[in-house]
Amino acid sequence: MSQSYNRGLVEDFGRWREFSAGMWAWIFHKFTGWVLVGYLFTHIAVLSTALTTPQAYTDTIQMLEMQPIVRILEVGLLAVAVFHILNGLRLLLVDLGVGLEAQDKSFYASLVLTGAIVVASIPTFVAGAF
Amino acid sequence: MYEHDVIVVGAGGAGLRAAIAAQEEGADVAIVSKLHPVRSHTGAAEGGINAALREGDSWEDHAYDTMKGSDYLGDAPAIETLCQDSPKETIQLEHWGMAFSRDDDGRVSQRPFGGLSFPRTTYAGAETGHQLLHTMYEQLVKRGIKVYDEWYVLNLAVSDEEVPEERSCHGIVAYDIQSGEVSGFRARNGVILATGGPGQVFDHTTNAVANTGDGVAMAYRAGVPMEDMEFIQFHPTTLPSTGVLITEGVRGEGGILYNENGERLMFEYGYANNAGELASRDVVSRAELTEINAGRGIEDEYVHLDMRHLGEERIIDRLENIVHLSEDFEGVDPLEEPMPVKPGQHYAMGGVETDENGETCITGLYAAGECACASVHGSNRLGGNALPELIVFGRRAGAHAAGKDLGTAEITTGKRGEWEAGEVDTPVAPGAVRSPDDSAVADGGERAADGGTMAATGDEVVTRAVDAENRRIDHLMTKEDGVQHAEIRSEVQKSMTRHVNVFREKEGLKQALVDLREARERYTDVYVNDPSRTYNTDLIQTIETRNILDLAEAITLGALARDEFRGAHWRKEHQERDDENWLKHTMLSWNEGSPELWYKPVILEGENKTYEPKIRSY
Amino acid sequence: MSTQVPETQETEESEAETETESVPVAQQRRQQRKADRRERVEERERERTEEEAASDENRYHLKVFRYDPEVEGKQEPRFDEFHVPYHKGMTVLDALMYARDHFDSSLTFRHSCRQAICGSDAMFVNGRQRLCCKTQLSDLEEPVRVEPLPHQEVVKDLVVDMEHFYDQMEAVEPFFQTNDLPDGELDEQRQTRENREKVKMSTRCIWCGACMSSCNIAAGDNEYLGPAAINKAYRFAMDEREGSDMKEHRLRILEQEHGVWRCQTQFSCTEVCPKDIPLTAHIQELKREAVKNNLKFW
Amino acid sequence: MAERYSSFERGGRRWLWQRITAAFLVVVLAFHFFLLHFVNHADEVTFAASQARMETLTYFSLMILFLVTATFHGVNGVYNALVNQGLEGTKLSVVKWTLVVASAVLIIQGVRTALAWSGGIPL
Ligand SMILES: Cc1cc2nc3c(=O)[nH]c(=O)nc-3n(C[C@H](O)[C@H](O)[C@H](O)COP(=O)(O)OP(=O)(O)OC[C@H]3O[C@@H](n4cnc5c(N)ncnc54)[C@H](O)[C@@H]3O)c2cc1C
Ligand code: HEM
Ligand code: SF4
Ligand code: F3S
Ligand code: FES
Repeated sequence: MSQSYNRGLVEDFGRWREFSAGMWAWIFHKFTGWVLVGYLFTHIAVLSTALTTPQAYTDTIQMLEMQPIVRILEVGLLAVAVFHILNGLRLLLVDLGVGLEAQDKSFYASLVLTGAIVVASIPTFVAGAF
Repeated sequence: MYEHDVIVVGAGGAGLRAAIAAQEEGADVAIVSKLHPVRSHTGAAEGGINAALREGDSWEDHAYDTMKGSDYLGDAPAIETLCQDSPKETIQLEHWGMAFSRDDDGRVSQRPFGGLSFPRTTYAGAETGHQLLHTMYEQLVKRGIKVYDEWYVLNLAVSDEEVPEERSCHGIVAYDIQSGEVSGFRARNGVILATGGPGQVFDHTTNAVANTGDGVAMAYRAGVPMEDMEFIQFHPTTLPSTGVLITEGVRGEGGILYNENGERLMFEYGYANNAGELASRDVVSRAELTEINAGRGIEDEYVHLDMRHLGEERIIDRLENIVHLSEDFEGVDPLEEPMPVKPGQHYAMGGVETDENGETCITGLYAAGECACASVHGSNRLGGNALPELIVFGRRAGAHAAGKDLGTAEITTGKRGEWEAGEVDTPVAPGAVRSPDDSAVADGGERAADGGTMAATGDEVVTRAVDAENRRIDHLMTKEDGVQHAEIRSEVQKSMTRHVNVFREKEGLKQALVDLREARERYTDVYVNDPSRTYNTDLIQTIETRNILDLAEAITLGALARDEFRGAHWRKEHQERDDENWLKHTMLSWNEGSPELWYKPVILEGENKTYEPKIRSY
Repeated sequence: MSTQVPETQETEESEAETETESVPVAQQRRQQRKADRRERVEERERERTEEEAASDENRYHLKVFRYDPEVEGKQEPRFDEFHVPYHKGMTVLDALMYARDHFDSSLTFRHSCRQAICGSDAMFVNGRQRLCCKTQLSDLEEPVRVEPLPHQEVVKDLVVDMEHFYDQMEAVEPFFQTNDLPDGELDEQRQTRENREKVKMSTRCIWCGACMSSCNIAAGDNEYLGPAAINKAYRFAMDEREGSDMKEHRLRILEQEHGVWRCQTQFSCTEVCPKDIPLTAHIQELKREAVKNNLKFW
Repeated sequence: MAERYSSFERGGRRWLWQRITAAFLVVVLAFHFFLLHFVNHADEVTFAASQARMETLTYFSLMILFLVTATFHGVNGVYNALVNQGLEGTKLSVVKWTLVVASAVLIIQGVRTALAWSGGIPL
C-alpha cells in the first residue's frame, strides 16, 4: 500500500486522555516494573561495595541513607513496589480468570491501597534522615 | 484481465455456497464482491432455515406449505427441489461447524414459523444468517478460494446476438474500489450472479445499503428477463425508525401483536382467525397497516409486538439478539415494554429468471439467491425459506457452472417454452432515455448493437465490455456539473414507498411511473463530484442508482400490469385472486432499452402430484 | 502493512509519484477543475451550513477526519465540520450519511447493514472505537469527532485498510475441522446445550476490527494475532465437536510467540467490542488451557 | 498461513514462570521490605548486621533465590515489553543476549556479595 498516511502522534499520544482503566494499569505496571529492574541493578551495585572491604560497604550505605533525597527516593521506590505488587496480584487473579468484571475496580483499589500504605510508611522510612 | 473457470458475483450465502460447490467440482473459481464476504447482508437474517429434518415432517409437507404460501405462483419443480435438498444442505452446514441452537438431546433445534405446518425452521439463536454466512466464509478460507473483495461489478460481458437465448456470457467487468482500476474478468465456464436483494428501491427497508439489485439490473440489460418483480415482501415487524427487522421468531415463540387499544388485532378483527400472529407475512403486514389506517395504530404509525410474557429466560435463550436490536435501534427494552413495529420492505420474490439449476436463458450465466427467481416463492415467500434457497440453489448453480450434470431442467428459460405477450397501459414510455448526446453512456445502457455479426471470441467480448465501462466511468468522472445521485435516489425511494408499497392502486402506480421517468431523465445529467480514484463511493453509488431505477420501474410495471390480488401484491381495484387469468409469471425483457412485458405459465405439476390452487387462509 | 512505522518520507514520495507519473495529464486537469469547483461549492455549502447552524440549534456538530492521497487539499489530513439536523434516534452513521448526501458527496466511509451486523463501520468516535450505526448521537458530547480506526492505514477519509486484520483472522485456521463426522449426510453431530452456550458469545464476532484497533499491544506488535483472531480460535478450540486432537492443534497455533502470550490484559478490546464478547476472558482461558495442555507433557 | 507464526518455542513457559516468580516475589519482596525498613531501620544498616543475617543458611538461600527470581522476572518482563513493542529480528536477538549477559553479571555479582557477607556458603 503506497497510499498510507501515518497518523503517528495524533493517534498514539493524543489518545491518552481516553485510555481506560486496564490501559492505565498496564502502563503503570510497565513503568513500575522497569523502575524495579533498574533498582535491582543499582541495588546490587551498591551492595557489592561489600566486596572491597566491610568498612567501605558500611560507609557507602550510611552515607546514602543520611541523605534526605535518598530517603525520598526510597519512599518512591516503596510506592512503585507496592503498586507493582498489588497490581501484580490483580493480574494474577485476572490470569486465573477471577473477577474479570471487576478489573477496573481492582485497579483503582490497587491505587488507593498503594497510596494508603505509602502514606502510612513515610514516618518509618524517613526516620533519622531529617 | 483476470481469468477463472467460474466467476461468482457476490459473496452472500448464495455466492459462497456456489463458489464452494464449483470448487468441489474441480473448477478454478473466484468470487468478486463489492463487500468483503462477511459484510454481506445474509448476515442479517435472524429467524432460521426451513428444512424437513425430523420425524413427522417431510419434504412434501414443506413443499405444500411453500406452494400455498406462494399463493400458487411458485413453480413446482423449483419448490420441490428446494424442499428435497434443504435437509441435506442444512446438515451440511452443521457438518461445517455452524453453531445451531441445540435441543436437550444435542440435535439442532427447530421452531415454528409463519405459514409452516410443522416447526421446521432450524435456527441459531436470532442470528442464523450471521452464523451461516460466517460458517461458509470459513469454508472458503479453508479451501483457499480466491476472493476479489471490494471489487464492484459494473457489467456482464455478454455476446450480442439478436435473440437473448442465443447469447452467451464470457465474463464480467469490475472496478477495484480501492484503486479505481477497471478490469475484465474472463470466465471460461460461467458467471454466477448472487448479488442479493433490491431493498434500496424503498426507503423503509430491512435491507442493507449495499442491496441495490445490481445483479438483476445487469442481467436484465444483458437480455435476461426479470420475473415477477412486482412481488415485494413487506415484513410486518420492523422497527419504525430504522427498518431494523424483528424476526418472525418472536411471533414463532409466542409474541403477540396489539393495537392502540390493547386488542390482539389478528383475532379481534379477524385477519387470521387460525394462525393469528403466525399467518403469512403479507397477511400480517396488511393487518397492521389496516389497523394503522383505521386510526388504531400507536402514534398513527405502528403497532406493538409484545413478548414479555415469554419470560426473560426463554427470551434470552432464543431471542437475545432481539433484545439488543430493540434497545440499540429503538431505545426500547423488550423485557420491560412492547416493541413498536411496522411493515417494511424486506424481500424480493422476483428477480433474474432461472431454472432449477440456476441457469438463465443466456448460456454461461447463472443466478442464485435473492437476486434470482427460479420461482420458489411465487407471490409470497415464507419466512425461513430464503436461507435454504441460498444454499440449495447456490450449490446447484455452482456445480452446474463447473460442469456437473444435474439433469435437464424442467423449467424453461427465456422465450423457449410457452409464452404470451403482455400489455400494460403506461402514462409515460418506460425504459431507457433516448438522448442525442452521449448521456446514454452515463446510463450504462448502451450495447454495441452489431447483432452478433462480430462473432467475437470470449476475450473480445470481455475487452469490449471493459471499454464500454471505461467510457461510462470517464464520462461520469469528467462531467463537471449536474445532478447528484443522492437526490435521484431519494426521490425514487420516496415515490416507491408512497405508491408501490403494501397497498397499491392504479393511479398511484401510474404516478410512480411518471416519477421514475423524471428520475431517469435527470439521471442522464448525473455527475460524480468526488474526483478521486481512491475508494470513490460517490461513483459507486451513482452507478448503483442507475440499477435502482431499472428495478423500481420493473416493480411498478409489473404491479400495474397485474390486476389481481395475489400474495404480497395487493391491488385496491382487484380484491380477488384471479386464477383464471393470472396463474402466470410476469416477465419483463429489456429489449434494447424498451421493457417488453410478457407472461409464462406457472408450473403446478410436481414430481408426484399436481398442486391445486386453494384459497389461502390462515 | 505496519501501522507503526510507515515513514513519512516514503509516504510523501509515493504521493509525489501518483501526482506526476501515474496520473495522466487529462486526469490531472480534470481533478484540478473539480477541485476548484468543489472549493466553490464547499465554500457556499459551508456558509450555508454555518448560517443554518446559527439559526437552528437542533443540529449536531460533527468534526470528521478527511484525507485523500490523490486529491489536492486533502493530502494533508484535516477535520471538516458538518452541522447535521438532528432527529430522535439518529445514529452517528445516519449523521455521516446525511452529511455525505447533503453537504459533500466525497465524504467516504464503509457501511452497509445499518444494524450492527456487517461490521463495516467501526470508527473512532469521540475517542473510542465504536460502530457508528449502533451509536446514538444523543449519547455523545458535541462536537462529535469521527476518525478512522487508529493503528490502521488510512485509505481515504474514514476508510482504513483492513487487510492486516483479515490476515490475522485467517491465520488461526478459522474453520471447523474434525476427524469424525457422522456417516449419513442427514446425521448431525451432537452438541450439548452447555457447549453451544460456551462458544456462543465467541461466534458473534462481526470482524469489525474495533478490538484490534483499541489494543496497544496489537498496535505495537504487528504480528500479534490480536483479540479477534484469538477469539475466533477460541470459538473452535472450545467446540466439543472438534475433538481433543484438534483442540491441541489449535492450542499450538495460539501458543506461538505472537499468540495469546502477547496479551497484557488491557481489557480495552472487551470494552469496545460492539457484540459484547468477553475477549479478555477468552484469551485468558486459552492461556490457562495452553499451560494445562503443556503441563501434561512435562 | 498459520505456519508463518509457528517459529516459537511452545508452551508459554516464560509466561508461566513470570507468574510463578511473581507469586514468589510478592512474599519475599514484602518480607524484604519489612525486614530492612521496619524491623531494622535503613539508617542502621552495617556490614556486620548483614553478615549476621547472611550466615544463616535459610536466609542466605532465600536471598539467592530472591535474586534469581527477581532477575528472571524483571529481565523477562523487559524482554516481553520489547516484543510487545514490535521489536523483532536481529535487533531483538541482540537485546535478548544483552539481557541474558546483564542478568548473568547481576546474579554473579549478587552471589559474590552474598558470599562476601557470609564468608562462604553457610553450611
Ligand atoms: C433482516 C433480514 C432478516 C432475514 N431473515 C431471514 C430468515 O430468518 N430466514 C430466511 O430464510 N431468510 C431471511 N432473510 C432473507 C435472506 O437473508 C436473504 O434473502 C439472503 O440472505 C440473500 O442472500 P444473497 O446471498 O442472495 O445476497 P446477500 O447476502 O445480500 O449478498 C449479496 C452479495 O452480492 C454482492 N454484490 C452486490 N452487488 C454487487 C456488485 N455490483 N458487484 C459485486 N458484488 C456485488 C455483495 O457484496 C454481497 O456480497 C432475511 C433478510 C433480511 C434483510
Ligand atoms: C523485585 C521485584 C520485581 C521486579 C523487578 C519486577 C519487574 C517486572 C517487570 C519489568 C515486568 C514487565 C512489565 C512490562 O513491561 O510489561 C513485570 C511484570 C510483571 N510483574 Fe513484576 N516485578 C517485581 C516484582 C513483582 C512482584 C512482587 C509481583 C507480584 C505479584 C510482580 C508481578 C508481575 C506480573 C504479573 C507481571 C506481568 C505483567 C504481564 O506481562 O502481563 N512483579 N515485573
Ligand atoms: S471481537 Fe468484537 S470488536 Fe473484535 S472484531 Fe469481533 S465484533 Fe469487532
Ligand atoms: S486490549 Fe489487547 S492486551 Fe489483551 S485484553 Fe485485549 S488483547
Ligand atoms: S453498518 Fe453494518 S455494522 Fe454498522
